[in-house]
Amino acid sequence: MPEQTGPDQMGPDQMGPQLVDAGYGVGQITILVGLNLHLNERRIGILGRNGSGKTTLLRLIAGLIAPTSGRVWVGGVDPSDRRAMLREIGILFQNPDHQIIFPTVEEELAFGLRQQGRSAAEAKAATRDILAAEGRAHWAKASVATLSHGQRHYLCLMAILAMAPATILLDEPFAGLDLPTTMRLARALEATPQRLITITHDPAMLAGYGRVIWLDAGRVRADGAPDDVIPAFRAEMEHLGAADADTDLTR
Amino acid sequence: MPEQTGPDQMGPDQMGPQLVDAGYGVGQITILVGLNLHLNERRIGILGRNGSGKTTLLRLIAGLIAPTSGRVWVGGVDPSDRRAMLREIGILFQNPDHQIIFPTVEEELAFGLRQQGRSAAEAKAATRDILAAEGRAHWAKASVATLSHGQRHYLCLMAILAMAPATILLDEPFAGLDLPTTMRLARALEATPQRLITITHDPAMLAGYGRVIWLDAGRVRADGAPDDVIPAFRAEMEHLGAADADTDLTR
Amino acid sequence: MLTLTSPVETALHRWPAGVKLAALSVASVGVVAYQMLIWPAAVAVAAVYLLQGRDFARHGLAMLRPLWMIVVILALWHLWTGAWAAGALILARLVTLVALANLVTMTTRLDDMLNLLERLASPLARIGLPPRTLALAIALVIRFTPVLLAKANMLHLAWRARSARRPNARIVLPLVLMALDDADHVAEALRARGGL
Amino acid sequence: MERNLTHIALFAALIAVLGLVPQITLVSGVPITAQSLGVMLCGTVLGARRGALAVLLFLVLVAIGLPILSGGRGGIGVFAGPSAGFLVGFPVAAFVAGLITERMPAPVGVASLIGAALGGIVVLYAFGISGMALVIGKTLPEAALLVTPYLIGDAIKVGLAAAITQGLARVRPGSLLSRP
Ligand SMILES: Nc1ncnc2c1ncn2[C@@H]1O[C@H](COP(=O)(O)OP(=O)(O)OP(=O)(O)O)[C@@H](O)[C@H]1O
Ligand SMILES: Nc1ncnc2c1ncn2[C@@H]1O[C@H](COP(=O)(O)OP(=O)(O)OP(=O)(O)O)[C@@H](O)[C@H]1O
Ligand SMILES: O=C(O)CCCC[C@@H]1SC[C@@H]2NC(=O)N[C@@H]21
Ligand SMILES: [Mg+2]
Ligand SMILES: [Mg+2]
Repeated sequence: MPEQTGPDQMGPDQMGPQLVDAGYGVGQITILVGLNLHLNERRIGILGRNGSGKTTLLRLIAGLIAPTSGRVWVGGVDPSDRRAMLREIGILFQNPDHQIIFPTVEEELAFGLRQQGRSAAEAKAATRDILAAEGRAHWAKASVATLSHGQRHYLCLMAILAMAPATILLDEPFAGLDLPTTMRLARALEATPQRLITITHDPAMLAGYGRVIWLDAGRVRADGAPDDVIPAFRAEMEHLGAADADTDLTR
Repeated sequence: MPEQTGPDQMGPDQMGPQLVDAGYGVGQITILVGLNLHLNERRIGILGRNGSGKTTLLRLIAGLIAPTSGRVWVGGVDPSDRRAMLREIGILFQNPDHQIIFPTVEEELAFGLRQQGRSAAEAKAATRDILAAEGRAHWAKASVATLSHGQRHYLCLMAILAMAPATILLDEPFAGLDLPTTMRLARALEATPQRLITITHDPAMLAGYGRVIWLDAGRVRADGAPDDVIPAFRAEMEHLGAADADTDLTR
Repeated sequence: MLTLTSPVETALHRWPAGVKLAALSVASVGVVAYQMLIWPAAVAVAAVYLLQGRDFARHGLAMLRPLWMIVVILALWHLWTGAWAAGALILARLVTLVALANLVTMTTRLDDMLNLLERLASPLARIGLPPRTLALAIALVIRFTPVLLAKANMLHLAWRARSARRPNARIVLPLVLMALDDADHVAEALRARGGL
Repeated sequence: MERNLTHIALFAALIAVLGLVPQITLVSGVPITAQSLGVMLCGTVLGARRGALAVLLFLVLVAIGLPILSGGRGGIGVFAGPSAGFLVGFPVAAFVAGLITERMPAPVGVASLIGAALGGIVVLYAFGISGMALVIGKTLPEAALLVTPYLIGDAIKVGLAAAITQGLARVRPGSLLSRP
């Protein structure tokens, strides 16, 4: 576990997600094994191959699935207490279609705010402000089905940021977004005071991060400062990419 | 229109998709306007912002939607002739969930082959070969719902490549794939003799392409050799990304 | 989704939904219990429709159109058996009751209906159904209906992208699976944002 | 909990969507509709309790004025019309279909076939015939005569419901809430 101090670490009152010996499996298949992670840094990146268990780890942290062995806490809250978790954690799903619940942009944005206990009028006003701030006021009444893939992805991000949870889990936040949107969003994310835990296939995205975890077949393969983990990860990926078939795949 | 010769251009017998004054709209909204494109090069890239109409253009070319004005042909075939179109065109959807029909990997792969007139036994054998060649023989009976996002995306690509149509339309083929898989796939795609028309947000992917089209709000903003189009595109995107809100957005 | 509320604004639109529903219940029970009320009620209902203007009355008539066949059949039946008076009463009762109920539907906006429903259902909170859950359930149905259609279209598109034939029976199971997967995803999305 | 809710809402929506399959109205004033297939599926896939709740939710939406019955009908008036008995019987039919699918110690295809037939035909017709007899002032045998034409279609729907339920059990057993 990296023991750092400095601007990247939040105070001890801002404890992040904690996994103790946590594992997850479905039937005979084990997907995650024996994870011991104290995720207290402000910026944490997660790298790993397709199917290595990154999304599953995020769902575990968000309390959307329960560990089949070991335990998970978030800021001292048990993840099965969904209401309390709202303050603690927000998650951006990998596939926007899996995240969007309501038929119009406005309803989608307002829902999370209502869940946090704000009144309908407040939620509506906040929704309008968010859209206006992003130059997308004309989206309010739009049907989500008519938005393009990237536009839907962006909507999901706005919905999470609006709820301002202490930790934000991002599952490939920039996949499918165009360059200007990516740049703006990266700036916005950089500026957020909250803890970010970001899954990506692009190590370059993790510049300025305090910690990087490399998942491999459901286990932690490396965990530490970006300068240590990323070069090793890159080298291995390029080595694998140069070979001709996935003889290494077990799943 | 770029008039090139050389290894990048196929013979005249291999005419690609042709759009004549083609447009597409839904109700009051126009999504594509007055496109005149002869897509004959072997490698064509399409760039553009979120919502610029890239996916809609691909669907038009694939004959999945009909133009609301103008005409579209593919290799001399009218896209409404579905049988002939199967030989001409295959499309990789942007979202794997929009492409996958069947519950298991095997059924999904076999479907297209059966539709091309192969027998059930042939399709089954071919499916097994494809999976084995990719080192993923153990996927055959797997339920698609248990695959990770990247794995599903990869499955979709295999399904299209197996059908070997003359032109393959790729809507962000590498989004969500890990580096080794991307590298292998890029090599495999580079080697395919077929025409590829690729949508991407990452201009670097278009190295070695013969032609790049930049779509902007449903119109062709630039069309030509990569060395001409990509720098201009990049400059504009970075310029937009530096500004603070999407004041330029009309949709 | 469009509703069956009449776009022609009438005074009845401004009545509280609860009052209209109570009046409907009383009137319906009365007409069913006392035969002699049938004709006066029929005349009264017709008058109410006509008083709201021509457009509204025509809209009301359109809402009764699904009944025309049974009305004709019943009429013929009673003409044939000779029990004319009894037949007329039965027909008048059927049409009056339906028209009366339609009147409430046509003059009550969805919002007002939902508010009334929420109040009527509030006692259910004690057996584990809070009004918010019911409201969310209704919102979800309204969401799923177009989404199911869109998914069916999407699946159709996916099929056509790789097949020259029209979708056959094999597509039914994938459609159901897709819908169920969607329900799972929405369930997870709900949990991710605070759950029920 | 959330999963129960979304599945109930989904199946209510499924009944609504099946209402878009073109209907044919017979002389009895009751349409031949694919919606009764939706009711059977509610029971055989979701099970008794959730299935009945899904159908109830659908009926609530009908009552508050959404045009989701076949032919774009809805509102309170349909509960006074000739098909009122069927509408009232819908949730009971789903409940019975679900109960049999859940409890019958037989392969899921068989259990759901019998469940759909008993719930979606026997129970539903008992309600439908009684309702019609009341509304149009006829005797039960007379009303029963009027609903016989629906039997052929409903037999097909029973077969479909069982096939779909069995298919689900094969490829995604976790989704079959009636047989956990
Ligand atoms: N319900 C399930 N049953 C069986 N296996 C599953 C199930 N869910 C996930 N898996 C498997 O667990 C592994 C991890 O999946 P996960 O979605 O966490 O991968 P990931 O690291 O997010 O991959 P990607 O980069 O492609 O998104 C995959 O191999 C997947 O096939
Ligand atoms: N059915 C529809 N009704 C109204 N507008 C639509 C519809 N379908 C697409 N659009 C709009 O058309 C535009 C183009 O959509 P399209 O999916 O082609 O974009 P794209 O270039 O592929 O974007 P992305 O990079 O995000 O995938 C978008 O602004 C979208 O909102
Ligand atoms: O739409 C309505 O008003 C209710 C329709 C009830 C139709 C019943 S269900 C059983 C039988 N089978 C049919 O196809 N129609 C009737
Ligand atoms: Mg993932
Ligand atoms: Mg797109």
